[in-house]
Amino acid sequence: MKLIFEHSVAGRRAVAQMPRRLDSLDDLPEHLLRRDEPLLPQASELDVVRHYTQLSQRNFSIDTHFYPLGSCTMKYNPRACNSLAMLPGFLDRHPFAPAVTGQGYLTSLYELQQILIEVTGMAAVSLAPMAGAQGEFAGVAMIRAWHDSRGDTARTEIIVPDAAHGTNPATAAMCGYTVREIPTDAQGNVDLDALKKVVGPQTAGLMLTNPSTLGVFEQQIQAIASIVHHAGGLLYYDGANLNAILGWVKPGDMGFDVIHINLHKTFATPHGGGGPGSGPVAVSERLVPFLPLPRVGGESGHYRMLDERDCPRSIGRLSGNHGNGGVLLRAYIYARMLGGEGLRRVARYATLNANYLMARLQQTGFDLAFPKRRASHEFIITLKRLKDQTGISAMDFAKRLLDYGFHAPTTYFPMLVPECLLIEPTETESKATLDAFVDAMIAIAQEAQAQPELVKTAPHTLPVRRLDDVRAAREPDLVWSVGRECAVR
Amino acid sequence: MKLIFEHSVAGRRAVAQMPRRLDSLDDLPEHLLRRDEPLLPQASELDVVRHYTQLSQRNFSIDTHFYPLGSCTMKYNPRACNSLAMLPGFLDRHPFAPAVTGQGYLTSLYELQQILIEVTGMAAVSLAPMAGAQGEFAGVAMIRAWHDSRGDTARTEIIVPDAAHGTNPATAAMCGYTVREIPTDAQGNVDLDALKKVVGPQTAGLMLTNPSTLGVFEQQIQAIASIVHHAGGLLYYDGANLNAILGWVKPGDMGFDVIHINLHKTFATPHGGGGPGSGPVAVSERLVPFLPLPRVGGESGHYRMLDERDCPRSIGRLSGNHGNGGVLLRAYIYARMLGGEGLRRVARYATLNANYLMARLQQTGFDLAFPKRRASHEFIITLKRLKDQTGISAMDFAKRLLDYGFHAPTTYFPMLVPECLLIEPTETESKATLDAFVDAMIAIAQEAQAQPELVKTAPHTLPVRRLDDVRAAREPDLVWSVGRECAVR
Amino acid sequence: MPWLTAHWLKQTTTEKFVEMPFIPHTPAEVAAMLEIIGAPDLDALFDEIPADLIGLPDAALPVALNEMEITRLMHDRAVQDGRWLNFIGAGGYEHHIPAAVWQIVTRGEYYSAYTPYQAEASQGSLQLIYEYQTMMASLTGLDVSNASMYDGASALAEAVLMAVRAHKLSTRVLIPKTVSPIYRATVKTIVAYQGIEVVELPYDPVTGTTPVPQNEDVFAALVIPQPNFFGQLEDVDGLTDWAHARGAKVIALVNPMTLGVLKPPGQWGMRDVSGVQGGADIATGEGQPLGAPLSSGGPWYGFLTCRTVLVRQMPGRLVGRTRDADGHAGYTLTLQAREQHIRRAKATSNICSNQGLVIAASTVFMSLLGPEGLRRVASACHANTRALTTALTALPGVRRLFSGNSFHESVVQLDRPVAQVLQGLMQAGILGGYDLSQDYPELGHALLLCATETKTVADLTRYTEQLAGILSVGQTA
Amino acid sequence: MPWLTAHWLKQTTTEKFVEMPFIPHTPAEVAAMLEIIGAPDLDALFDEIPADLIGLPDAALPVALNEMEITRLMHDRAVQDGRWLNFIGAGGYEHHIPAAVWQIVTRGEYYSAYTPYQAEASQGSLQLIYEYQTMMASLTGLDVSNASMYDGASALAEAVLMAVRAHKLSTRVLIPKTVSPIYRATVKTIVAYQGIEVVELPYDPVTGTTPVPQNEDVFAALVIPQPNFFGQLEDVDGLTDWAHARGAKVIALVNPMTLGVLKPPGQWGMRDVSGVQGGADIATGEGQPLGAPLSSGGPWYGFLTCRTVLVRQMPGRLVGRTRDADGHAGYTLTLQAREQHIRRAKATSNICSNQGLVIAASTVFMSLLGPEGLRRVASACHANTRALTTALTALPGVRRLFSGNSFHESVVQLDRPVAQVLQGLMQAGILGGYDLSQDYPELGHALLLCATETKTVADLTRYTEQLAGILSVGQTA
Ligand SMILES: Cc1ncc(COP(=O)(O)O)c(C=O)c1O
Ligand SMILES: Cc1ncc(COP(=O)(O)O)c(C=O)c1O
Repeated sequence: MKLIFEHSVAGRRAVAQMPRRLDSLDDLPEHLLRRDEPLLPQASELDVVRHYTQLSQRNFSIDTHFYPLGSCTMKYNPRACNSLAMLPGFLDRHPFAPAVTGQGYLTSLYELQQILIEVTGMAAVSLAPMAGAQGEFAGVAMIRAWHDSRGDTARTEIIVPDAAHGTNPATAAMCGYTVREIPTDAQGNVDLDALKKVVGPQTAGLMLTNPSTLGVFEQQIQAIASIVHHAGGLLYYDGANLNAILGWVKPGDMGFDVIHINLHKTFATPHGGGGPGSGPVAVSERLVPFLPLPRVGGESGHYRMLDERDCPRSIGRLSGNHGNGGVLLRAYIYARMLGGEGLRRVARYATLNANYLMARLQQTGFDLAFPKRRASHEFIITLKRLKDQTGISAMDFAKRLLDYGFHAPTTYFPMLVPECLLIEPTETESKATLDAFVDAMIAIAQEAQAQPELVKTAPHTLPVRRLDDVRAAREPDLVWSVGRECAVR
Repeated sequence: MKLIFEHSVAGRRAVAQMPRRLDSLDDLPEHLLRRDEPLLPQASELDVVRHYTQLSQRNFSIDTHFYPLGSCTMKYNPRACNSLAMLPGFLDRHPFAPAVTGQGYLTSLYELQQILIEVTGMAAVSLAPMAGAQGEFAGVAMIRAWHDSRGDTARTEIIVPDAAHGTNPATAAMCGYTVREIPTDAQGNVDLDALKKVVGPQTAGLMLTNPSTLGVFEQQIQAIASIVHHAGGLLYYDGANLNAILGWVKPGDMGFDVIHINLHKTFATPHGGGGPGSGPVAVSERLVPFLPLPRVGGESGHYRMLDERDCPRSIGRLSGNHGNGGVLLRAYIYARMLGGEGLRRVARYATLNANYLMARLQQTGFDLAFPKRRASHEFIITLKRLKDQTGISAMDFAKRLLDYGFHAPTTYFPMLVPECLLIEPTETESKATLDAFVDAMIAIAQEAQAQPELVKTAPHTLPVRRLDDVRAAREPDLVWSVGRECAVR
Repeated sequence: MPWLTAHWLKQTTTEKFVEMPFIPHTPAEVAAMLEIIGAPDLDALFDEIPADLIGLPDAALPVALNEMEITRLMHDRAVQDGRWLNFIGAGGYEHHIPAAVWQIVTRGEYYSAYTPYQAEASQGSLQLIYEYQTMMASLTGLDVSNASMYDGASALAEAVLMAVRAHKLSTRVLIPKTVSPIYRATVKTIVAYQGIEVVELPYDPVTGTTPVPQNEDVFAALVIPQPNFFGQLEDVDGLTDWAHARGAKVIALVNPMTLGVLKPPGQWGMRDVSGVQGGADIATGEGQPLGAPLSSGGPWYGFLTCRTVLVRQMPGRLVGRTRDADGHAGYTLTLQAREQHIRRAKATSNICSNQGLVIAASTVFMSLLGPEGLRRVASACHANTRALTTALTALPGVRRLFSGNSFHESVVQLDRPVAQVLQGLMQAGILGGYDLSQDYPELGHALLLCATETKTVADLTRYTEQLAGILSVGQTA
Repeated sequence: MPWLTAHWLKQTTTEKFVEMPFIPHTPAEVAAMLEIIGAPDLDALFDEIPADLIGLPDAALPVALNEMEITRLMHDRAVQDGRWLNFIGAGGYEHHIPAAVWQIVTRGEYYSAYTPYQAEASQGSLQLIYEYQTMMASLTGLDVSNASMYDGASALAEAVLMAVRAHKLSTRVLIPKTVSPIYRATVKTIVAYQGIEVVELPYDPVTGTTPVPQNEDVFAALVIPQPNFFGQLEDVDGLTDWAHARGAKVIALVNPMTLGVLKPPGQWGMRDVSGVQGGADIATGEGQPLGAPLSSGGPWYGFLTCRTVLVRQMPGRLVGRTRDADGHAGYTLTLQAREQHIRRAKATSNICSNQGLVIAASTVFMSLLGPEGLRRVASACHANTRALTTALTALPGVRRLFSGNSFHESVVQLDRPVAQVLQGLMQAGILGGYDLSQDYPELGHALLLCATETKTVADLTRYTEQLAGILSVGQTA
């Protein structure tokens, strides 16, 4: 498809969208003003609407496709959450408008805080972090602030299992820590001996996802907690996989001191093609004073944002305002539509779907990464055997799935399982959809034997064929400029 | 694609969308209650959202494609009209709520009435008709009511040119009139001699579109008006083509007594895949008492619906309420965004686009139906020569255009031009789009010579290939029932 | 500009708006286009129009507002129209509409498409209509459905015309007075000039329903409303069998939401009246309860279903399933020989544009509710109206007007003029119902009430308490 | 449930909600699935979890509301938050957002898609981001843009980290006090543990701008806000050249809407300071003015653009254009070796999810406005704020605080505490501005004002009259 710039015609304007005239800037000195014209499209409203409507159809999405992307919890995003969060009363409010003008909004956020406290078993929560990674940052920063507050400044290391998501080590580094990686055992659990070896007085804490990104529940969690706590470290829970245990197991009960929650996963807020997410951070009692700002406090009818004056020991602010408010409203609405029982059902049926899909794929001949384990809300298959036999990689398989109308599972993550597909169906998909997915998997496995080229060169039915990633990185073409049109479909 | 019923699973429910429980109906006698279950889908919310989102992508529309459908005025439907007409304050109001609760709504409608009066040059308007055809009905019924009111009951005929839209004769028949068709001359004008022959004391009126559906302005309109008026008949203006002359020529000035306006054409309200439209009817002074009800009357701050008590001579009501209110709001918003000058520009640029496209097509070898005439906002090409040479019909040509990403022009209407395409680009399309359309027309004309089969069997790239209309009519399959699944793409 | 509101004037400026909203042309393009055309300027394009017909710019029309300005104006107006606690039904019903419904159908692909004449480029709209037809046929218990009429009242008129065409012998149609007065008025307007005689049938003042007539000349059709305008349940079986025994067609006028629980028209009658085919022949009514917002009355839609034998009398569009060149299923408009664009003066109706987008909404709505949802909503409306009626009639000065069964709506009689009471309720933000005394003066101070599933217990209590307050004031005064 | 509001309690019932919103499984399907799994019941699926960890249902959580109930609750709350005439800016700006913007981006295909890791199935999002990158790079006058950061404040922190990584010698960063206090606080939180020293530069109390420092030790970067937090225009050329001459990077902190008329960061400096490359090295700021609603502060987004030489220091996602197997253009995430999912502890940042949908909105917004629209909006904001400032400072007791040029926002000083005046304005439905006295007590009763293009002449008059009234009351008392 053409770029929007290629629809541009000098002098064309979507007039209804601009003030009637150009007000004078006479009072400003020449040298502070812009001389050239920025490269924005000069297009009519119809040009723009048509371009971005057509462009949208070149996406897979939950609303159009099954999207079993492991570690991403691509569940149905209820449409009511969108329309209610976008009511004019919510959209028009300025963040610095006095609290009295926002009791409707603040009440919703306060209640969301309470819901999150209940489901995590923690003492308090801050909704400020704008995604999981920022929640992690806040969490590890609080760990550090806590050690610092106790004068315990010799702790320089964060322990992270090798299966951890990349944000975990990256976060630890941003907080000035050295990362100590520990291996996973054959059953997908943390290698306890290795843990015991690395833990010590230099240990600030350990970051863990449970169920892990291997799709299994870490059964030794209580032992792990006691080892780390015993050494004076704190436990960080990466809540990206909370969907698997929501309402059944509370991270607080497992011994975690601090946790983030990806609302855009477990609480069904949209991923929006990359964001916005929301990563509230919750803590046990001892870390409450350090929570990031702002937080919603006060009482019914008089809620307000707590700031540095209320919470002088806070690690501070993570952004200019209070998190992604519109996302928080969507999560709140979702939680209220599910209620306590509904939230609990999420984990139950997400787990059912994952175990069913795992069983069916195993029964049709796919290799599981952890065949002796229950799936959590997701599971891993490995295509190593197929790769060895046919040369078809996990990536080839994934691309061919697109031709069958299914978004691919997560590929090559976690990195420790070769040729892996991490598959997360979520609770909102039906048995019929899972069965259709199995049919496609079987068909592709057969194609891999019979017509391997077909699979290796997939996809064939999408707006573009397989893209050259190497070229993209080697000759970066990151912005367009006039004269750079090229062949398009 | 599967039907929504094929996603149905007994017992599945979109629970968030229904009351929590089934209230008792104990107080009602058995024999008045339903025993069987209606065939509605039993689906989850995700099933439904996914199905209808995917289904939508199988449509061409203005928002995705150039749609030069003659006589239909497929111009851009501003998105603001949609969102503003759907504000909660407008959506939630009951039609029988007192006028004092609807001054915002009624003010908008009153002002729309005034705008329509201004642009048509008529004395008064009723917004009640729900589409063009209902406007026609109201108009012809008023003609009849007027003759009746004068005791002039011998008038039994309505004169209609052969180029008229089917709704014109159908309407005349619904009002109890006999239709007298008159021919068109070689230049696309009404055959005046023929008119003079059929007009007489039995003539109730004449229905005319100007510019006509042949895409030309009827130049003898003043003569026609005087002939009909002289004979005691009234003149009806089918306003479907008002886009061509909006703000330049007022139907009232041409001598028309009654007129309807298709707001879903000239005033950019969406066609919605078939409707809702809106067909306000406007009249000259003598017909005012007969206007259909309700109408908005009163004065600023105290607008209200006028009813039978206010207008005892009205032809009556055409529907349960007051027209398609939401469509009327959209038209009002559109008119306000254009303003007086903007409304006038519509005709100017619609005419420019049509004449440009006509010139380009003629210059590339297509045959115009009326090569000596200016185009109005639309024009006709005839593919008769091509058909004779290659066997490619206008329908084949139209289907092949779909493959090129253009909606086809209107085919085989008006019926008097053989193998015709009636092409209406509208003012909201850009020169670039028109040029791309010409390129496609040229390419298909070449294909017609070089690979006629390709054109005859088009379309090739759409969700379905050419459909069998004969089979559809011969073995009507109008509703689905369990067990009637069939091969789908 | 005497008709401009003060607000309007405030919103506009006197400055000339020299640019072109929604028109993409630049001056350079215009020049290039004129050159191709061979016209000196834009005015030349109008040179075939008699000069004396061309008017000057209209000074009475306001200047353009940009989107920001019109947005503020319309927000102000929408807020002005406000939020009311509504207990009016009388043909339009407040129901919860799932957020998904209008978010989906206002997608450009549905919203900005035309009538699906080019079938291959319109499979989205066409398949959706086929699904709609299936749902409506099943809901009414009949064989086929068209793709919508303008609204319930005009659809009833078309049903009457259909029945008369089918009957051939008589042009008399019986319509009970328990049919909405506005519907009766609409029918009269639309059938007026086709020589059809509309005979109104009286109702029983005790039950508020239509007794089976004792004697009637030959007639083409009987309209049976269920529930009727008073919310009372008619003896649909008795009336159907009676009409059929006299060779007439039965036109069911129904609220489709209630068909989740009430017997569908296709099953009316058939009580051992030997030799008579049971079931209404045509069903019609207002589709609004199935997903259309109240919106001051529109756009709503009329549905129309019938027996297969009547399909060629059907007005409006029909979608059929067929095959494409590869044998795959596809959808197309069909049986068009009934319609004006083919049959012209001999068409079944002049209808062309219908209410397409609203039935799209309705189809998504019905898909989301399913049979169970429909059943629950209908039952909740019934239960709420019943609870409200019980609570109100416990107040002094309020009594239930009719005996017999009502559904979803009910009529109470007050001890003073309804208009005055409604005025009082409005002070408390309540729209208390529909005043029947204008249309049915014989019923006295009669008020038609409706409490749909949208009303909570607290809402009903609020109404009851407010009414109690109003009535007690009157009593002490 | 002490934290439940009264309203909440009213909305819920004690009845158990036994059905499953958003979960499609029927009992029969569950049984069939368990059989395939070989598990006796659903509980068995949790049998690997230590039993003592499994909790009971949480009684403190409310019961489910259906969509109708939550709709009413949220409508009530949104209405409660009301409509105000807003003159607060201070980092978030009320602009008209074309209706098309959010109607398009909330289409399911954008709204419910994930990060475009599967490029071939995500060309919609990817091409859009490529277009966004192009627009932002051009707007700021720099070479490349990433695909967004969380917001303006956190983006500034990432820009600081980027500059320090690039500089290698120093970890000192200079930030003027004319940068928003909240931005400064955010930077401190985020860079705190990476050994970075943030030095705050004072401002000139007369002009409200940052003087070129006389002397500074070696430092990695200087942040230059334009306009600054007071709405004053900094000497961006002088500051840029000064920093560059000292081997430091320049980080421009800009309101992107103002770049329609103000000199873009890429062109700052370059006044005959021979041998020094002109232009800021990095530009960042809050993207909200380009199409994000105020929404109590989020979701907004931070933009980040830089010179090509710095691209490998860039945090966050980048989209590149490449070719597919047939040689056609296509788009994909690229240079991922900077990111956490590849580089882990050595990544440029831990950011993963960004503000994708908001930049989608922004891209549509910028496409609709184009260069001319942006220019006009920025100019209208400037003209409105100027007009308001002029009108207010004509009142006794109000004076302009700073000399020099301001843009889009301005500071006035009152004769009494700002909080008290704002309270008075609120009585009239006006949010009168941002009270600076908390963050800048040295400025006295200082009020930061902003009147965007959304304000009419009548709005400005209303503010002026209300303020006059409030101030006069004080004076007579
Ligand atoms: C296990 C895990 N942790 C952390 C994250 C980071 O979350 P976010 O993308 O919201 O920053 C993700 C996201 O994919 C994840 O899967
Ligand atoms: C010339 C003409 N007249 C009348 C009509 C009927 O208008 P409507 O479809 O709104 O009933 C049309 C619609 O296509 C038309 O083109």
